[in-house]
Amino acid sequence: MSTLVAPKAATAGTRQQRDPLGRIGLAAALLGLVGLVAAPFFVYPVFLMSVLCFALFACAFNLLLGYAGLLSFGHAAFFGGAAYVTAHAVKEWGWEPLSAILLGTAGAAFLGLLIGLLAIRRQGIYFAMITLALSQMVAFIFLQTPFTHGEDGIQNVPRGHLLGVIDLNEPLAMYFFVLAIFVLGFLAVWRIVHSPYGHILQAIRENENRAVSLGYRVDRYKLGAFVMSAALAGTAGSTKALVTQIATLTDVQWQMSGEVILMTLLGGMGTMLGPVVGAGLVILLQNYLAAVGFPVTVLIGIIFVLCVLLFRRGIVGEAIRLLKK
Amino acid sequence: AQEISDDVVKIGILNDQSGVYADFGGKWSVEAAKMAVEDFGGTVLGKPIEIVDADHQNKADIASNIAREWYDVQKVDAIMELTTSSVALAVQGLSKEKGKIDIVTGAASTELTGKQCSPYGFHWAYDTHALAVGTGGALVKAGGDSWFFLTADYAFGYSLEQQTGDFVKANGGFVLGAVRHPLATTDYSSFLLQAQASGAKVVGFANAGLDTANAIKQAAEFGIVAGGQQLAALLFTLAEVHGLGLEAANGINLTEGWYWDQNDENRAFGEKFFARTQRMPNTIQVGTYSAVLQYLKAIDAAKTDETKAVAAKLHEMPVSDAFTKTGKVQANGRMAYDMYLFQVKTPAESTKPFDYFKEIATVPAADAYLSVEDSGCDVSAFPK
Amino acid sequence: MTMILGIPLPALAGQLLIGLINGSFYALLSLGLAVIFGLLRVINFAHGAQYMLGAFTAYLLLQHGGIGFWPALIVAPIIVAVVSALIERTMLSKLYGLDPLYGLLFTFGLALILEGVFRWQFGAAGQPYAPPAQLAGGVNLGFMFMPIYRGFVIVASLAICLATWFLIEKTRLGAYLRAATENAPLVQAFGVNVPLLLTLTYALGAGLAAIAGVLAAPIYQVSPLMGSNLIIVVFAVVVVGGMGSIMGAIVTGYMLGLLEGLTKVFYPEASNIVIFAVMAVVLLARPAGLFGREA
Amino acid sequence: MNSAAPKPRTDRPLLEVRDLNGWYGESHVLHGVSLDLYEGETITLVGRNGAGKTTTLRAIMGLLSRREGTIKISGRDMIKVPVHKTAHAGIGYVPEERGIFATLSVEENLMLPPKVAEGGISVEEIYHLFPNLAERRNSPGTKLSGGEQQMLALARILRTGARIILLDEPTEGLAPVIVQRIGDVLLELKKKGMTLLLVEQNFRFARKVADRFFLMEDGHMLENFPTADLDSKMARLRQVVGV
Amino acid sequence: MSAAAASPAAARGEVILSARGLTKEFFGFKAVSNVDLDVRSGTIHALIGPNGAGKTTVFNLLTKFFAPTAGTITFDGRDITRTGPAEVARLGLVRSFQISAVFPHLTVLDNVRVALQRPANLATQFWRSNRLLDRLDARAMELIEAVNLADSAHLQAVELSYGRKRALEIATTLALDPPVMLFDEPMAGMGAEDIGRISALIRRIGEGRTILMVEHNLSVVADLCDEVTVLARGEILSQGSYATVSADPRVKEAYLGSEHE
Ligand SMILES: Nc1ncnc2c1ncn2[C@@H]1O[C@H](COP(=O)(O)OP(=O)(O)OP(=O)(O)O)[C@@H](O)[C@H]1O
Ligand SMILES: Nc1ncnc2c1ncn2[C@@H]1O[C@H](COP(=O)(O)OP(=O)(O)OP(=O)(O)O)[C@@H](O)[C@H]1O
Ligand SMILES: [Mg+2]
Ligand SMILES: [Mg+2]
Repeated sequence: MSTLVAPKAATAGTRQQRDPLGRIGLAAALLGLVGLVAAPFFVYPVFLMSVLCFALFACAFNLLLGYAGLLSFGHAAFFGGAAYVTAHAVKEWGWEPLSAILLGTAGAAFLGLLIGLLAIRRQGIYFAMITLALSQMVAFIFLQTPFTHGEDGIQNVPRGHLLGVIDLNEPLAMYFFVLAIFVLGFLAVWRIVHSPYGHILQAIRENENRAVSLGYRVDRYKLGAFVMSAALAGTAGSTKALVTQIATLTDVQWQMSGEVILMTLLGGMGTMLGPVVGAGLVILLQNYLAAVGFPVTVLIGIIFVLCVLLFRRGIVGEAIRLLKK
Repeated sequence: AQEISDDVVKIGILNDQSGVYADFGGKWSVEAAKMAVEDFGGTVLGKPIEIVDADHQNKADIASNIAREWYDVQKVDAIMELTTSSVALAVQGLSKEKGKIDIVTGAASTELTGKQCSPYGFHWAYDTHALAVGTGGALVKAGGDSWFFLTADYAFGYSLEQQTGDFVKANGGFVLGAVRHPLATTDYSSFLLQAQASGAKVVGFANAGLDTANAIKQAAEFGIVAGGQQLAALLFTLAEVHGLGLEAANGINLTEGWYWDQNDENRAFGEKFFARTQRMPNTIQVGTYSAVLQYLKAIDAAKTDETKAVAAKLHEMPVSDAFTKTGKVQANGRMAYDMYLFQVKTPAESTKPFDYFKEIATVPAADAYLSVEDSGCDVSAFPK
Repeated sequence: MTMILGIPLPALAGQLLIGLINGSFYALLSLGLAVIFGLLRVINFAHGAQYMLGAFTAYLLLQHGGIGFWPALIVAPIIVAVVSALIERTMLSKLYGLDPLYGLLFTFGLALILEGVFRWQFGAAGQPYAPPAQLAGGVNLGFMFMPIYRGFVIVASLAICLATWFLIEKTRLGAYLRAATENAPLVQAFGVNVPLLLTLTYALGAGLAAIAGVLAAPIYQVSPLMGSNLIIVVFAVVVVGGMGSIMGAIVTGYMLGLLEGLTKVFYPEASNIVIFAVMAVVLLARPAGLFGREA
Repeated sequence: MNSAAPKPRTDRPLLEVRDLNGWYGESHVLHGVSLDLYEGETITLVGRNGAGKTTTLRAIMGLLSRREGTIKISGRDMIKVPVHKTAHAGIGYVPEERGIFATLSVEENLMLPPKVAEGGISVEEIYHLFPNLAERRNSPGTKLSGGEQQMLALARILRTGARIILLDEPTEGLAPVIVQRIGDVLLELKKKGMTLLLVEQNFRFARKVADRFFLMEDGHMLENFPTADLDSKMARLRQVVGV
Repeated sequence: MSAAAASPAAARGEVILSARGLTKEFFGFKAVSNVDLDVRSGTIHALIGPNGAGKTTVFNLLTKFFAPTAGTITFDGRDITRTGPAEVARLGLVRSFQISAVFPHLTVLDNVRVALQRPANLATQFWRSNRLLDRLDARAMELIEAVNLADSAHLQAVELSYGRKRALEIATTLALDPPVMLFDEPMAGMGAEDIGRISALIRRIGEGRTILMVEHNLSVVADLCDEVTVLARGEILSQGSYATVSADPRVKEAYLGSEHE
């Protein structure tokens, strides 16, 4: 009861590559990738790009929740903070887009270090609340700082030329740029989760005291995971700033932290593909339900309720369970 | 040659339909837009007219995604309403880039026709400057010469406070102080006590929506008006007075561009709208009606829906419809027209449903809006 | 005139009193949340919606049934409690024993639905609700004008808080509840009807939120949005007080109300994050909150 | 005691388990377990770690997600009875992991289980039996040492007046003096006509209190025999339990 | 055992772990008061005493899971009174828990591998594949067989019965191969068969290592331990060989009871 994480979530099998489920997962990922490469020719690219950004955000968040067992309720600070930094660097300082994204990522990692140092000293719900509190303060600072332009946000952020050559105003160029970032981020998460370090993270999540008694300095492991997750969330936010060409307060407020939790749970926490599917679904709902004339929030609410009652492990989690049978 | 792209004129109404600003325009604006299409005759240059709408949930990125998709995939020709400034600025920026027309009726920021103006962007209905002139300027003349502001700690709050304060001072009044509250505060009693203690003759609410409604309700509770101070709500509409009830709202001063009980023509329009929606429209909703109608008239006049031609017509044609008889579009895209300072009636003065306002003063178009020179919009950069 | 930090003393007294009144709402709301969290381990995100529901039920009772404030103060919370009990029985109860995240997600979805439906039906600007005639008007306390109704709110909330605290900390029923939180199957094996107990608890928590809602209706606009921003602040109050501590939630509610009141005078922009700042400091210094038992 | 080992009986058992099957989620753990327990009798389940002893007790209490078979108390079928009504048939359970509540004080823990029948031991008697508990009555339950928690778990069931008590390894982790005291307490209870179902690894202790032994292996009940036969069964026991 | 223990400086027979004036109070309740304890290198040392005597608390103090209210602790010549729990484990002082502490949703094999990772320097690499860990499998299986869990190696730890979880915990502790091990009631909940097996195992690993254990099973204590310390009400009651201690009338009264032969 005291842990914040569904027990069965992540037994990210150390031998996953060898078991049939691992192979199905790999096949699904490859198929997904092929789909993503082909998608912009059929689906509206800007929509796809938003999905990819949020999917990366959710993957980063899932690294922390699904594999390290830490529920952060403040990830918007990293996502939105990085979006502001990148938007400002591109728009006001005329930075090249890739370096601006790296700057945003670095900023988020630094913020993650600061918040993480304080937060990892606590566990469970207290951890969630500290991250919430600190991210609220970050949001307040962003509200008060002039460079963010209050609720108007940083508008009309230019996409610029990648490395000074590739024109990112070309939708397809931008799309493949975003896809590349997403794939790299996804692989990074995958590598971290399926590494010796990831194995220790899981052990810490399972029984922190025992891990300590075995000589692991658990705080450092948790901090490491926190900073990596923050950095990747930052990458996602920075990329989003270029995709939608705006950075606003919505990106740093707690509702955004809530949204990423929902995406992750909806897709299936502790699974690699879950956050991607969850993010896709939420963004799809927000954008396409906007025009049905029925309150979007009600529909989203109904979906969450049904999901929790019927597909508790999330969409991908349930699929895995069915396959295991 | 008469020419309509894709053989249909599609107008998108993008606004908040479920959030804090849902009462400003919301789904009722969509209804108003449909009325405009009907009043225009249902077709333009022989081609059908279609209204699409979406709820942007007050998120600029969702709004801009929808707008992009509308332009790129759905072949929408123009987007209107655009509640809240972050959304309006984002979509106007996008429309400019895509060479499309947008007409803002739902946002207040003067930036839209100032630094961030667009050759194809238009601002109907109201803006912070007009509200400031109306409420600030006219009230001072009526004797309310010392002010205290309750301001939302947001950009629109600041500009409302600052612009109103300027008019107060310009008309010989004083600003005694201001307190800035976070957005979505529910309890205003502390701020109201501060306002009371300041001894100002007028307490100005430089906030919006539910925030203003709560502040006004509590002002009544703490006997602010009974204590001799006047209330001025800088951004407040009929819909919200309706929600608040006259018991709490009476005596408030506010500026609007349109009121249903002003004359026969307005009454007729109001009645027609009421029959469809069970409520009387406010400035924003009628503004959207007017924007749609004027856009169709411009297409008709330009004999095409090509952006530059239509924008040119919009700039040059006067506006005269159910919304206003005095409208002129400035070079920066601002539609300037006469606005009015109203005071909310007491329950005793109100004789019928939605009978809420009495007119205090007219704010002439020339005063209400910033001139092109003062607006900060570089019109010389517009393509000819 | 005596001045403290540049504020005249009487004005300060007024501000403190106002802070206390707001604290009453925090106390009532955090109490219900603490009951539900402490005993069900459910982070009840629908708490704000249940508060709103309380206010709206009172409003609708008046509009359509002509039922006034006093009866509504009893009837509306009961209606909300019954509805919540049904929701608990049919849906929420399926999630016990799972990770608390699922309860959170479920109640979050519930809140979205409830608020969305009301917003759709009633718009965002809200509806008026007048204070009961007996409590209309105000008295001049010398340093401030005090609406009588607000005085009533302080008294009512104190009474309700103490009664709830007694029920949970000092009665056998409370002991069952606390034990069931830790190990429901075992308590059930002892012969206690735990599912029923949990349903009653949820209903109690929701009822408390609804009472707060009815009490708030004459002060704030009865609006679908009235609860949505509150929940997160109130949750912070519960955490600062110490999760699972009923007394902690009550005392902290009042204290943070006061503190927020003072912030509104000295640094108003920060008045809605001061509680988070306090929370961060408290949790770092005292992990289990001010009144929490250290695990 | 042992000399009074019962002859084959013809009366109806107080607790009768027939062909009980039990599952944890998907895994089938109990395979057709049967046992009977007569009024005033004490029996002990023995078997290797993982044989299914605990699971048998949990199944009787209704704490498994899925169980099938027959469980009768005084002839009344309990399979369909909801969990919270089981105890009211006069049955009490002392779980293996003790189940002391951290948020309740020692005294609250003690007072927690509702009385299911008259004739339970009074609180004073309990404090007399277990002075450690009296001393620490106001501390949070889980701040007791392991052994103290075990005493508390037993004591609180004695209060309820249950006629049948299921005890899962009650001497685990207890000091020899306490084991001795618990043995005495159980003998005392037997004298009062209490019926006990014990799971125990400590043979020395079990032999002192039990009338019959039931042997389990891999979720099956192998056989049962009276305590008097214990010595002659030693070879068999060594094979199944490895004594 | 294959891997050699990191050999501490203290030679066999010298004091390797010692506490002076060790005291722990919980809100005014003295659980441990003024305990002086010396554990000699290469011995198996038992800590026994009635329930609630403070044995587990002493363990928690020695391994730094609790900070002492007063007193000092020295390990292998160095003062560890202020050192953190993970540091102490890294120095080679490793414990097991009285209430089982396994990683419930990892398999038995993975449980043991977690312990093996740190000594093998395979714990912080987040950029490498976890296939690297496969090389720990042989050693892990060896340990798992030693505690008779081979048939459950691929079960999740939650699915084990109580007694088998205890066995897993011992295997995990052994995996670190530390010079000093603290076992809190290793035999509790185990069947007769396993008691014999684990006793033998402890005796075997006791060669060349130091072991401090809490145990209520006196035949095990009598059989295994070189030195016995009896704790009662937080204080040391008696100390010496099992024979000496068990003959002490105070120990008989407080702990052994009248029936003890
Ligand atoms: N929660 C669980 N999920 C899955 N399997 C379980 C669970 N608990 C126990 N088992 C399995 O059920 C079987 C019987 O376990 P049980 O706890 O009844 O054994 P036991 O005889 O009480 O052993 P011990 O003496 O070690 O307590 C074992 O094989 C065990 O692995
Ligand atoms: N965290 C704590 N807070 C308060 N009291 C505690 C705490 N931990 C232990 N105690 C008390 O200190 C005393 C010693 O406990 P400890 O667990 O060390 O006993 P023990 O000798 O290990 O007993 P056992 O053999 O039963 O395990 C007990 O009375 C216990 O209630
Ligand atoms: Mg067992
Ligand atoms: Mg102990």
